[in-house]
Amino acid sequence: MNRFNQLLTLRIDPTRKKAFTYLGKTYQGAEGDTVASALYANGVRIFARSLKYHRPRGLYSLDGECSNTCMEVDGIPNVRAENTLLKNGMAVKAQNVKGTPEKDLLGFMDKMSWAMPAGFYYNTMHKPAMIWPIALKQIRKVAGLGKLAPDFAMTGKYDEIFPTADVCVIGGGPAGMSAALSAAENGLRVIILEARPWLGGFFEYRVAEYQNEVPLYQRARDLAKQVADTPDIRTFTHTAMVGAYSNNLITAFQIGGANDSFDQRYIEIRAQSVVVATGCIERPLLFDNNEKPGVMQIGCAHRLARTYGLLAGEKAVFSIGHDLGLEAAIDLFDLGLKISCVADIREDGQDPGLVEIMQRKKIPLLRGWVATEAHGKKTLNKVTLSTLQGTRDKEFSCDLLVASAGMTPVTGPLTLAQAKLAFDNHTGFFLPTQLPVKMHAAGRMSGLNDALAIEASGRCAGLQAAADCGASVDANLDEARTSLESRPGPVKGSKMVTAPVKGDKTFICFDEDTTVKNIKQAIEKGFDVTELIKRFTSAGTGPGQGGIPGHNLPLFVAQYNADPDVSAKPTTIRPPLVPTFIATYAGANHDMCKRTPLHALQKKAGGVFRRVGVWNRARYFSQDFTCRDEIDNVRNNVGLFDASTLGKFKIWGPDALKALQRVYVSDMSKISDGKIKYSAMCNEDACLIDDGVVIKRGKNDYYFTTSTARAGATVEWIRYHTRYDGWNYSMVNLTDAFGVINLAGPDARKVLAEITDADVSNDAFPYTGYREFKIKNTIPVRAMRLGFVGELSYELHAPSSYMPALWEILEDAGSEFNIRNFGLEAQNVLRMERCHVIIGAESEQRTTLHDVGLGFLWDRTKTDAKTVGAFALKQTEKQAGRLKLVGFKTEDSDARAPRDGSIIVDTKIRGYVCIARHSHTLDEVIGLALVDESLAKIGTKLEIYEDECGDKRLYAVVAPTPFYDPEAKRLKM
Amino acid sequence: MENIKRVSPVVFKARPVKTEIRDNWAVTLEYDAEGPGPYLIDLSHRTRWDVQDGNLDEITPWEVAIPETPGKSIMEKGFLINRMNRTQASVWHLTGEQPDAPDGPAYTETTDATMFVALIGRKTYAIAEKLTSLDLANPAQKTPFLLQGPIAHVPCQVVTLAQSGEHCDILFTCSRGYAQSMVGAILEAGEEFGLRPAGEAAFSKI
Amino acid sequence: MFGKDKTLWGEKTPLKSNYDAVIIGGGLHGLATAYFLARDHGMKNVAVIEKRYIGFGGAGRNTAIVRANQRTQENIPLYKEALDLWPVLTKELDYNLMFFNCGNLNLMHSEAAMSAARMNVASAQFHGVESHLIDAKECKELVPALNIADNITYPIFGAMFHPPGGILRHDAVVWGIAKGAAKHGIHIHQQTEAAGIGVDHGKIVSVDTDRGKIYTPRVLLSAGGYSASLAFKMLGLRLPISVLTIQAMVTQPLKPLLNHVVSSGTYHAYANQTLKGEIATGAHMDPWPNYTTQNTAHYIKHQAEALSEFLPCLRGVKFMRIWGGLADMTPDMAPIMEGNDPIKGFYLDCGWGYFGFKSSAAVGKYMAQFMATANCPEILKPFTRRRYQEHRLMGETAALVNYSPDN
Amino acid sequence: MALTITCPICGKRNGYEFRFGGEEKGPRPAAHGLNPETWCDYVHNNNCVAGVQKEWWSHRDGCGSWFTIFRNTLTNLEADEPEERYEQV
Repeated sequence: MNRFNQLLTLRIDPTRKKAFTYLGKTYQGAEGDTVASALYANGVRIFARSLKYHRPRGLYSLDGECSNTCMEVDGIPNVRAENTLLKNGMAVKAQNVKGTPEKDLLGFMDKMSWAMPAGFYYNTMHKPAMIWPIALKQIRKVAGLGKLAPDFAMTGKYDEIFPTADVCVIGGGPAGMSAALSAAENGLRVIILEARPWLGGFFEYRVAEYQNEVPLYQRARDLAKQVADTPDIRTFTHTAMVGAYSNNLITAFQIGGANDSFDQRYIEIRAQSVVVATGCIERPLLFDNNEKPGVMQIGCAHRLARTYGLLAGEKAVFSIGHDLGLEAAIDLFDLGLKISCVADIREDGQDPGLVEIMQRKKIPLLRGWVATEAHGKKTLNKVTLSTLQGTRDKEFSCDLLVASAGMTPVTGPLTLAQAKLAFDNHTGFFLPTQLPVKMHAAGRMSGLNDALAIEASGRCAGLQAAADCGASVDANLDEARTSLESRPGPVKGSKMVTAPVKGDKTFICFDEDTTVKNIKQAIEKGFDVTELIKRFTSAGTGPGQGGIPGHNLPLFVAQYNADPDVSAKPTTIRPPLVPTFIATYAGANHDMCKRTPLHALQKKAGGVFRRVGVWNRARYFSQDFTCRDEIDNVRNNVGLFDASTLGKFKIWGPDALKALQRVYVSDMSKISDGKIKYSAMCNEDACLIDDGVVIKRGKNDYYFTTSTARAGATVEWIRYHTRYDGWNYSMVNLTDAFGVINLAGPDARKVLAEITDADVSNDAFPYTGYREFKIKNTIPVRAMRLGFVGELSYELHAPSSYMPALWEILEDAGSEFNIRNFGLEAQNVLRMERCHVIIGAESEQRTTLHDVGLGFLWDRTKTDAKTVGAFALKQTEKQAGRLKLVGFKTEDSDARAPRDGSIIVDTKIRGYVCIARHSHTLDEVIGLALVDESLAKIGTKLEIYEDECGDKRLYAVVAPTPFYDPEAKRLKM
Repeated sequence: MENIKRVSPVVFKARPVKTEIRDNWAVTLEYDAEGPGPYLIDLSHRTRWDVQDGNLDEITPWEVAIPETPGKSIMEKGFLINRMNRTQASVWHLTGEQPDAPDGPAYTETTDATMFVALIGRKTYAIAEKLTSLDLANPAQKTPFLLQGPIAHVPCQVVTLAQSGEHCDILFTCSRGYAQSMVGAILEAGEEFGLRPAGEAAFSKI
Repeated sequence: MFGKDKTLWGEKTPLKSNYDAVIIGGGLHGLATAYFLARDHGMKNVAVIEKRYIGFGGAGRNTAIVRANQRTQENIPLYKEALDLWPVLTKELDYNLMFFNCGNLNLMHSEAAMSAARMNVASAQFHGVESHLIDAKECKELVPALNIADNITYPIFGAMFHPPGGILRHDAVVWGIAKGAAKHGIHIHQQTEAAGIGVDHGKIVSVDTDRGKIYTPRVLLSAGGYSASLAFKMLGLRLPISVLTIQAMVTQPLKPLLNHVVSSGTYHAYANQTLKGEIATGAHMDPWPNYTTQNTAHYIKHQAEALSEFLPCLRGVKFMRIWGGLADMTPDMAPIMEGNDPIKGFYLDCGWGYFGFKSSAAVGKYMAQFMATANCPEILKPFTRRRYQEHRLMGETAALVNYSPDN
Repeated sequence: MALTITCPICGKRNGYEFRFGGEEKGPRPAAHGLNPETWCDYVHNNNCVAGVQKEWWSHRDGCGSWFTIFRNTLTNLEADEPEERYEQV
């Protein structure tokens, strides 16, 4: 096919070829081509088959309002060929066809459409019930468009940016550029977003005169140059705006060019003020077979020629309702298109200048006429035109029908920002009744068509936006308003809703194959709201969303209901305004996690890591996940455990104690010097939410620890619960400032004694003691004698930067005692043998402090403290029917341990196993369970029901706790 | 004991060519092939304090007045002091000899609580906007200024030291545990702009 | 089937001044209760009043996942019964609810999560509900698109697999039950707003609407996300509820790719493929109360990040539409159903969060029984709001819920 | 939506930097004289106003302050203090 290669408006470079494959054959396109324009240039007219009826579909618009040209490109389904730039080597396939788009074996479906009225599925295939699963399989198979392989891997780089702007302009046409320039003149940071790869919009492809013999396309380029030369304007082309949220958060995605580091990137803009200058698309003309390949919109035919150098057909008929149709007819005629007839819906009101040129060029014009049917087996070969009332008709053979009912404003960005729409009788548009705060509309959206008016409206909007940012713009704004008022205002829109047809094959939504007849059926069923009609008929729910039916559906509903005021509303537009890859939204997706100061050392030591909340922690130190060796070594020698993730805080000041009293259940005034105090925090339902130790380091100066999970919320929690009190205290989160090593095992003291001059004998540093000293005279440590794992142990808190050194010193000193690492799972078993609770493992939302047996921590006398949870602690103290934490053993020590999470039953569920293991240390099966109070007595037999156990049960007996070292001798040795 | 070292949470893959031991810290002064910038510089060894008091106005760390308004910073005598809120400020020691530890209950040393990096040179704002929606280059703000907010979803204290055109010098701290993730995210974001790790010497130049 | 179209839920009827019961809210719970009042208890003089149109709220905004693998024995039987009711209703209503019995996989991302899931699975099995704990490899066999590698943020350890679950066509359920209710003579009044509830001597006497007063001895408040606000506005009744916006979205339609519902609590995401071929996905709630149903840039991005990790092939699919609905959350993620406390004749069915769809059929049946007999059915007794006063939270969620300031 | 919250320290910021802290209900009541119903009402119950309410927020990812604002739950926008507020009936 011959292409124009000299037009000044071209955006392709015909001299630079790009090869691609389609249906297994290699074709050539030009640089700048979209996939669709390249296919069109190679004679392809049928791009796909429709969803339901497998009707042939072709190029209709160039802006992707429908899925007609959705294709598979390089394995990616549903790619919009009409606005995807062609790249060398692309592999293009058609979708939703059995065979080829030309010869689709499922083409017969079109003949079945009579049998599938709106809501067809709801009323069929469920009787008898057995046929539904079979039908469902078939429905699934025929539904859906593209195919995606489960192992598909998206290639390319996806990035993201979060810029801030004073003014964000959506739309890089003449109005948008004018707005951006006006705003930038006020020294503001401006961002302009344009969906096409270039600025220029409505002017960019047109040769009509702007003024003083300058053509519109030249004006577009002049404006674009001004924009490029303005440093305060940041331009994003090939960037589709997809979301607008309150407070002017705008999202968009950009397709990367040859010099960009990304394939696509997500853009999230925070702007003070926004100008929406998105212009118009065309309102589809409703007539029979209105989506047959060969039927296309004005802009499509016009831009195919002017931008891509392609005449869309040889012989054309136009059925239009806007002067742009006349302008296009004249221009395309000049470029060599034969035009049999131009039917204009409007009886009058055409631009006399354009009418005169048409007369001069002998292009026949029928006023008050419209297309009623497109003919042709697969592609167009004939058109029937008739008067608006359908009283007379004429037929023309042709291979191109340029069809358009008029314009429809792209109000999506405004409605996303919660603007409400109402019908405007003059333009026939649904326009915002009120603009959202700090949002302004400019350009054609209001119905303007005059070039200078469009620019003036852009300047007005840009200045208003500047004023939102505090600029003083009054004088300029007056001038811009005057110049806007001096030009022609909004154009009167064509009133026609549908051509005079029955509508059986008149498609109001292409993507879902919804016809005008289907809409009537829905209304008759009682679905009188457009939103419900949309749901019932699926109109507007396909890949193009409301692009095709958005304007026509409410118009049709109003007409059908004889509602002259058009109170029907368009259905809600939802983001993304342009379908957007999940890869693009995901962007960079950095994995942000925390590592302890000992991460590298533990990794080297063979640690198997797990994500625990925000942290990466070593769970095992061998592939033996029972951790037998790790456990044995703690029990018999000495082990090292990285507890750096514990929350650590400093709280001080005159009212620090009051704050502690508020959140801790114990009486925190009773902390002895050199001692740790173990306590807990509850929520208002007495549920245990945290436990840890508190140390008093000086007057009004405390250091305390929390569980790993609570570290992030602790400051917030304490401040929250004291927010009315006006207390004077300070807090610093030192969680990351200190690493923690738990040195545990009978030989722990020997190891410690080797590396410090401090007296660490049992007398000088007894159980529950707290000391501060230096390791090797250098590393300052805060040392606590605790016993979480049930052995003599020291929790050493040291500055994080010293932790690797401290670890190596300990390993070195401990080597003669067989010191080794132990991980989270070993700790889990060790502490279970001692029956120390882990919050979240032995407690849940229903579990109070009393339920886990820690009620003794609660001090009931400090009522003045208004301790969080105290009221509920009192109320639940003796409450019957709660789940209580118990220890259990199996009767037979050779029995298998029940799996964690098994349930305890009789005729009902009575609780569950929190943890159970075969304890190597004790050589018996032990565990902890939350059980109904009635089963909590020592000696009670528990019936354990495991998943997949069938009729089999495991049995255990409630046993005294702790299991290991009940007299706590080892802790205190 | 001389071989007891303090280590930064930030580890770059680049090869150090000039290092020194300072107060037990292993400090890299220069890396191999640092290039022309922009640079990412680890300053985690630089001493930092949290200052909190009900009467912050009466406290003058090393005789520098803490800025009155939250969000303002001041750079004086080698210290960068950032007013965080009514009762709190952070003090970052940037240049010169290690100062004496301050006296009084208001001070808590937080050097080890955070990682501390500088992002300096051209296009640093372009790098930063890939990681945060905070307006680090707000022309309406007088440098140096402090923002407390998320970078790559991690809460940070960020100070814009200076900005002009494409150049922007940014300092920030976040919880120490995030150091490797954070540095990884920054280097990835900066790759297209030629961002490379640099030693402390590159920071001393600005 | 091809005959002249009849309206689905009756001709528009005038609002009468007397009904035996008035149901506020034309969502699934209200419609189902009306249907069962008529079907099981012969109460046909019943009005359902709906401010917008039926299915406007949660009924039309959820992604229609049904399952019965709840956590506690109070909840499992209720959801099981609801699950069993769908085929029955399809037949009874003569309306294809399009139940796609694809089964649900609830992914687990740690050893601890696997243990927690085992408790759910064992509880389900004990109640005769099919549910299994499967490992990562088995997950991959069921859902080949899953990424079970360990190089993602939260590697997959396994899943709770619940074969009886699946998805329905939510609109079909709304329209089908409305059709059934109307057939029994129930009046469905759309575009009718409840403005007040009349109480006299501790008894319900009337409901004020913008179309006039209705005298009635019984009122059910089942207005989904709006219930708590209405309870306070009309009766001064404060409830332990936070109303949050929950979002969902769909991709462009694809040929069959996901044959099961896949969900992950850790990633805050679920995904399933609708019969139309779209991948429906969602889950996130903004943790602050609002009635906007607005969606957020934050969430669609988060969702893309999550899916990119555990269903990476979806990176090549495009999001097409995102929307929001309201979830009225209670502190224990279990609903509030009660009646005659303290106002005689006042019934309350709310706090369903995002579980309202799955439970609707069974709840309608039992709330109808409650309203018709004034006796609370055994199965509903645990759901009174009085449980919060006694600190007996229900345990539907093991973890503390984090949208409340108290945790 | 893009919720923004105006922190008294840091100014107007992205709402996701903050943590919602509940409806304003007044200071903690003293336990003395409370019964389970009134305590539950303070702790768990909400007005759930569809309109403007006074509520607590904390700038979690920023300065950490707790503060109150007025916000319209129908628009998610911050609002001025309303002249009349719902009071418990």
